[in-house]
Amino acid sequence: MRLKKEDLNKILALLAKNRELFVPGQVRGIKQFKLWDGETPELDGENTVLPPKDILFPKTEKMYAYKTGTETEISEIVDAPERVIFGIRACDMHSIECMDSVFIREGYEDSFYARRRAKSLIVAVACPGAGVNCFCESMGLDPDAAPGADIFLSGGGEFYGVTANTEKGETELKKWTQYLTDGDVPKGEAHCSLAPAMSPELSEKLTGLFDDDEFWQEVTEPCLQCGTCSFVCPTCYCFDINQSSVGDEGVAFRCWDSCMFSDYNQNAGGHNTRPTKKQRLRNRYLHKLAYFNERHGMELCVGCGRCINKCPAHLDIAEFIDKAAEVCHD
Amino acid sequence: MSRTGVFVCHCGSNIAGALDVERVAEAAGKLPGVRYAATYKYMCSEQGQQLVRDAIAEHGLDRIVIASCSPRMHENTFRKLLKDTPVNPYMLEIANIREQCAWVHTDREQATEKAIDLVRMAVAKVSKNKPLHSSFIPVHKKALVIGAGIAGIQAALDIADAGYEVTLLEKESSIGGHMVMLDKTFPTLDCSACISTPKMSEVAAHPNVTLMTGSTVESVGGYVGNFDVTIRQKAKYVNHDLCTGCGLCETKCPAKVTSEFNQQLCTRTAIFRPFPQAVPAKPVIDPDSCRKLSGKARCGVCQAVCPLGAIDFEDKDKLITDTYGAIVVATGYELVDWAPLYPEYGGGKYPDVITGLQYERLVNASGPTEGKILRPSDKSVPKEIVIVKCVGSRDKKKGRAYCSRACCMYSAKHAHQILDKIPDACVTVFYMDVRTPGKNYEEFYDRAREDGARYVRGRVAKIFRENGKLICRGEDTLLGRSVEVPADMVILETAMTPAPEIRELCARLSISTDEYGWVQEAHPKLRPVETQTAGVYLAGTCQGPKDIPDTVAQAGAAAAKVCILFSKNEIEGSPMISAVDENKCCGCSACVRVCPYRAVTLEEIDSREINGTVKRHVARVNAGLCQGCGACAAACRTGAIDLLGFTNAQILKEVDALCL
Amino acid sequence: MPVNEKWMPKILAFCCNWCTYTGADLAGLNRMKYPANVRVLRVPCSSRVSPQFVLRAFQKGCDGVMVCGCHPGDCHYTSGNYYTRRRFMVLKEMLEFNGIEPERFQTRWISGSEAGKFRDTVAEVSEIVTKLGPNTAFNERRAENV
Amino acid sequence: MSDIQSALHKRARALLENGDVEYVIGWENARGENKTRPAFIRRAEDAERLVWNRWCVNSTAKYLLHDRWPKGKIAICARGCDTRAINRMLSDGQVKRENIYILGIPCAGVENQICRRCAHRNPLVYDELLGEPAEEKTDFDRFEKVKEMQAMTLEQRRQMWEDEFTKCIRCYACRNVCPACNCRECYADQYRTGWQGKQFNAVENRVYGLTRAYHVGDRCIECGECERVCPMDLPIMLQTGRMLMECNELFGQYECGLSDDETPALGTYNLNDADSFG
Repeated sequence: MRLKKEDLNKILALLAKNRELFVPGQVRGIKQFKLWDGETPELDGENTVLPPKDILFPKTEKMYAYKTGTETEISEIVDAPERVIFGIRACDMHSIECMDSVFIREGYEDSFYARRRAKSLIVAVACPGAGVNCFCESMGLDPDAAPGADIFLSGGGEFYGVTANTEKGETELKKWTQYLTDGDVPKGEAHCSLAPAMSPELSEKLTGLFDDDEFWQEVTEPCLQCGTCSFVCPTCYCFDINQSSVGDEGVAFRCWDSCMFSDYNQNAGGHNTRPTKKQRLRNRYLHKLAYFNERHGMELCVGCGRCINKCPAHLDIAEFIDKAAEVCHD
Repeated sequence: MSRTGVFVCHCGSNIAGALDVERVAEAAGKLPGVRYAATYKYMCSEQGQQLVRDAIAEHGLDRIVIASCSPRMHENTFRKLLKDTPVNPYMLEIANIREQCAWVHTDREQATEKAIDLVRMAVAKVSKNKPLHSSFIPVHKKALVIGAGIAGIQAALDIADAGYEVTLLEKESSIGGHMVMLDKTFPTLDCSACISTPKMSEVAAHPNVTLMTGSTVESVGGYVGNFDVTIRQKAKYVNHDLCTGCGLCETKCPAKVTSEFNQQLCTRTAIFRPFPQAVPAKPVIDPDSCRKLSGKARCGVCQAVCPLGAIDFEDKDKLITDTYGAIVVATGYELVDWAPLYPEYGGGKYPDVITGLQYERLVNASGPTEGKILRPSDKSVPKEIVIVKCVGSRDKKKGRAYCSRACCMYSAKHAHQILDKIPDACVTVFYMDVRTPGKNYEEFYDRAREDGARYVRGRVAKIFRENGKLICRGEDTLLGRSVEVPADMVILETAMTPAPEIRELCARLSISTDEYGWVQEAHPKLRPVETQTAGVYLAGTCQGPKDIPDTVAQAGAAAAKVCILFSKNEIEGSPMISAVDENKCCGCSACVRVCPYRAVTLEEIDSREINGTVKRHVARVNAGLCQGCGACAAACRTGAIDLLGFTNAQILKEVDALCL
Repeated sequence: MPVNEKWMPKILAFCCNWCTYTGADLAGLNRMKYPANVRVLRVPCSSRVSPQFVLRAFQKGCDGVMVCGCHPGDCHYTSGNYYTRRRFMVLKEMLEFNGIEPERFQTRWISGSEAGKFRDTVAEVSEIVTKLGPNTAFNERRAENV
Repeated sequence: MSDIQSALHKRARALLENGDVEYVIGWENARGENKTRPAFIRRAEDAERLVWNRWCVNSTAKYLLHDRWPKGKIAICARGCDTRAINRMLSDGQVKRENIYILGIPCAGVENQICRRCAHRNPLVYDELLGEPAEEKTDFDRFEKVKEMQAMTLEQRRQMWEDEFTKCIRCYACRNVCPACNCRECYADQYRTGWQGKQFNAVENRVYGLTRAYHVGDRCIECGECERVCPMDLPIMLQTGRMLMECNELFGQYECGLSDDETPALGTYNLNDADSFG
């Protein structure tokens, strides 16, 4: 099925009816997913600076409210309205699959995330391939395909090819019939600008590199241990739970945390299991490219290149992959 | 979770009359961590305190909040109460709902609301209190007195008489200071030597006093009860154990230099005693003026003539270190160097324009003129004498706005002495005011005028030479016309200034001076003989210009303070002082800089880091010096140093609790 | 917060134990009257107050903050209030630069004997803050943020 | 630029060969043009990896804090701003001068916003100078941007700062790159004391922003790194700039990082400080 580009706004109006519609747009000079305000979303150009992760896994998510005093009352906070995420690219879509695997499929189901995920409809769009540091193809993704998305708009020339991958997608598509016409759309030729030598074999070999101190020393030394890479990364899902109380009422919340912070591994007794930045960055790279694979069967890096854009020390995971491949090769 | 008890006091009707104490207690009962809340008519009474003891036992309380009057009133009362209960005395907070709530607000509802807020703040703060224990500092019962003028001598005598060891330092070669230079003292006209020399010999002979002349303080470390002081004793070049003080060497010494003691009026030899009644009565060699020691010639006459071989040209300065429990600063004063300040008075080029101290040496029987008043230029008896007061004092333009306090009285004394010793002398005193604030002072001043001293109200503008006379041109403000008084000799009553190098000494003792260099007392009215550094006291003119009666009174007071300190074997330091968490401290010395008492120092420690044990610097607080002001805690970015009793966590909790 | 009922500002005053707190007690002894919307937090010296405490007070909902201490030169700890003076001359400018009405933050020198000055200062500051209205610029509770 | 680079190669190789230093901190090319990355050269033969060109924007000085107790000496390529950062850390007692060997690089400005307002292009302290001193720039107003901000009304500023700090994602890159932020354990990591909450909300972010401005304000060397690294492009330098401007007005000509034993303005006093309090 096909959709004319001009009708996009009408579709968005449809999607936005009594639902929160998030589209890529500028918020105070930073491109991120924001509530649709009627204008056409910025689908082309660089990917958003902040990933869509914030919608399903917010920076600070209130979980419970409590009231102490003579007796303690606890009430759960439910905040999961109907939502539509429009304009996601292949890499971000895959990151949502990674998060689903973590929060829903493998082991314990996280009710907060599951609730939000169930209530959100995801409409992915073909990637215009304009990223300077993108390498999703090396991570096994197709810029012009989003198997996990409810609805996928491919191509992006004069027409979009519309395909639904899930029942939720199909039911939604029924509302679009008036704008859809038959015919298919040529495959987009967007390609990544980087092609690091990532491969499943490298993923296994990487853990073998664990004790190669000299390699890790050289690769991690410029790191400044800030949390930028984890907070712009679409797949980083670590969080910390804390509470803020005001007198005898309070709220328990979870908020993003980063394994690069020094107090991330701070144990009660003062011991820190990963005190040096070498250990922390090694852990981050190996988690992204090896450990996650062992448990979830896919890498935790989707090749979106956001961490490369924003790293203050100009570290580059793609370059790391090439170096690792070189070392593992011989 | 804390088990806090809240006790709201009625204070009779003082509090209960102005706000609803029951509602405050009821609200307190619902606060987090509060296990018991009650009110009582008089919490500070015996029954009120018993109520607290019972509640602690019955409810197993571990923190107490008393909502009552100001903590400045009864905080200690309730701390003493807690001493004999399982609760540490510092697990206590007081909410001031009387002076700052009940008494100052008219609207009963608002006052109750505020009292509830204040109790909530106290409960929030007490939840973060930690048990604190006093630290005890040993006291070395040995005192150091710096300066052996009348102030230092009196203080040393009093401390020694109280049975404690004293080391009395004097930078000159003899003790006695300025008082021993004087002829008579007002208002009783006692002969100064008759009342000071006995004290000098008494202090020299006192078994508890170690006298060290030619000595200054090189460095001071440590803190109250434990000052490690290094003293530099200048080389004497005369072995005082062998020397009997026969004086043969002084008569043979060829070198002649002006005598500082006699205010440059006569000369002295290189090997000398400053004045006949000097204590110790044995000479020393001044290396700068001695021909042999200054390398000008081979001389060595004194060594040759000395029958006991007491002369030792190889003598060296000695550095002696000892530990003292208390230090008394009694460094006295200097007269201002008036010549550069007053070109209009001749700037020192007229020999017959002399200072008050030079006059004292002229009129003193053991002085250069054996007591006969002879003017320095031609040694003739001056008939017409002018005394000019406030030279350098009370004059911002000349750099000193303060009054030197003693010159009004000693200028009257000078007038009286002149009229007494020179039959038909004529004395004119130029004055701005005559200040006679002591006992029998006014009567003494009247007698001086009755003796014939002419008091002219006005300042001398210029002194110049005219046909053999020194013309003092001034103004007589009472008659409203200028006046010129010819004089054979002019005595300038110059201002008192602090002793030289006082600022360096104070820096070493970490006490401060005011803008002129007078030592800063802890509190001008309530703690005049103490300084901000615990264990360092002061006496006499080092603190500011004053006369001998006040000086001796202060000396006694300083000695009493020392004896109070020495009456205990150890001092109980307040536990509410700063403490450092060495794990968090990065040794940036922000705290070291802001501490007014230099109580925080950077120490090197061995620290286990990731790559093995390394040496690094951390801050360390000296319990004896820290007074608990908390400036360091506010300056520390990491919160590594914190003030116990007012920690960051406590204050943050208090601030949060207020804003509900 | 219903606006019709006369709104009462909540003002926190950090008072140094040796001077201003004593002055406040003296105001009590003399039964002087002043508005009831100031809460005093006792600190040993005004130099104990770190600018972070002031920010904390505004963040947690205070409408006005005062830091009171001895007159420079009379500090019980000799140099405490010299640091206070510098810290809060700079903080006043920083608050204004960040869009918080500078009048909400006052620093005053009140000695142990100036009970009248304490009463007048409290009255003056509470009047200023009442005129300014509730603190919405920097207040976690009122601002409708996450 | 290139003759400095070749001098750098020669000296780095020499230093490493005769073991004077354990390693050399400098810059090396990162993937893609116009991008360099801090380099840590340990072997003499790698000396050629060091580069010096207009893309060397990262500050090298902060890495001295990552190796506070080095076994041997550390050589460090330092432009004017880096030497000010080294002075900053020396004044704060966090680095020992004898542990570092400074290769001074006269810098004519690199691809960084701050270079338009740089008054110290030549290294202030060095063991060697690797080229002719550059000509200093003086045609700028150090507080130009701060004054622009001051011209706005109070309400505009409040709105602007609230918007800016709502963007902040608390990644702490500004703290981790700043030479004045050299504490052993940051207050923001000490959640138990209760200084700083973990929530990501506008007011919590503003408290962090203002607190950090206060912690480094009177020691900031205006190297611009915080603004360069902020992923959300917050104008952080305005905060420390305003404090420096205030210190300048109140306490006389005030610039940091010029010597190795400076006392920060708020860490000292003088008797006749200005005081507009009642």
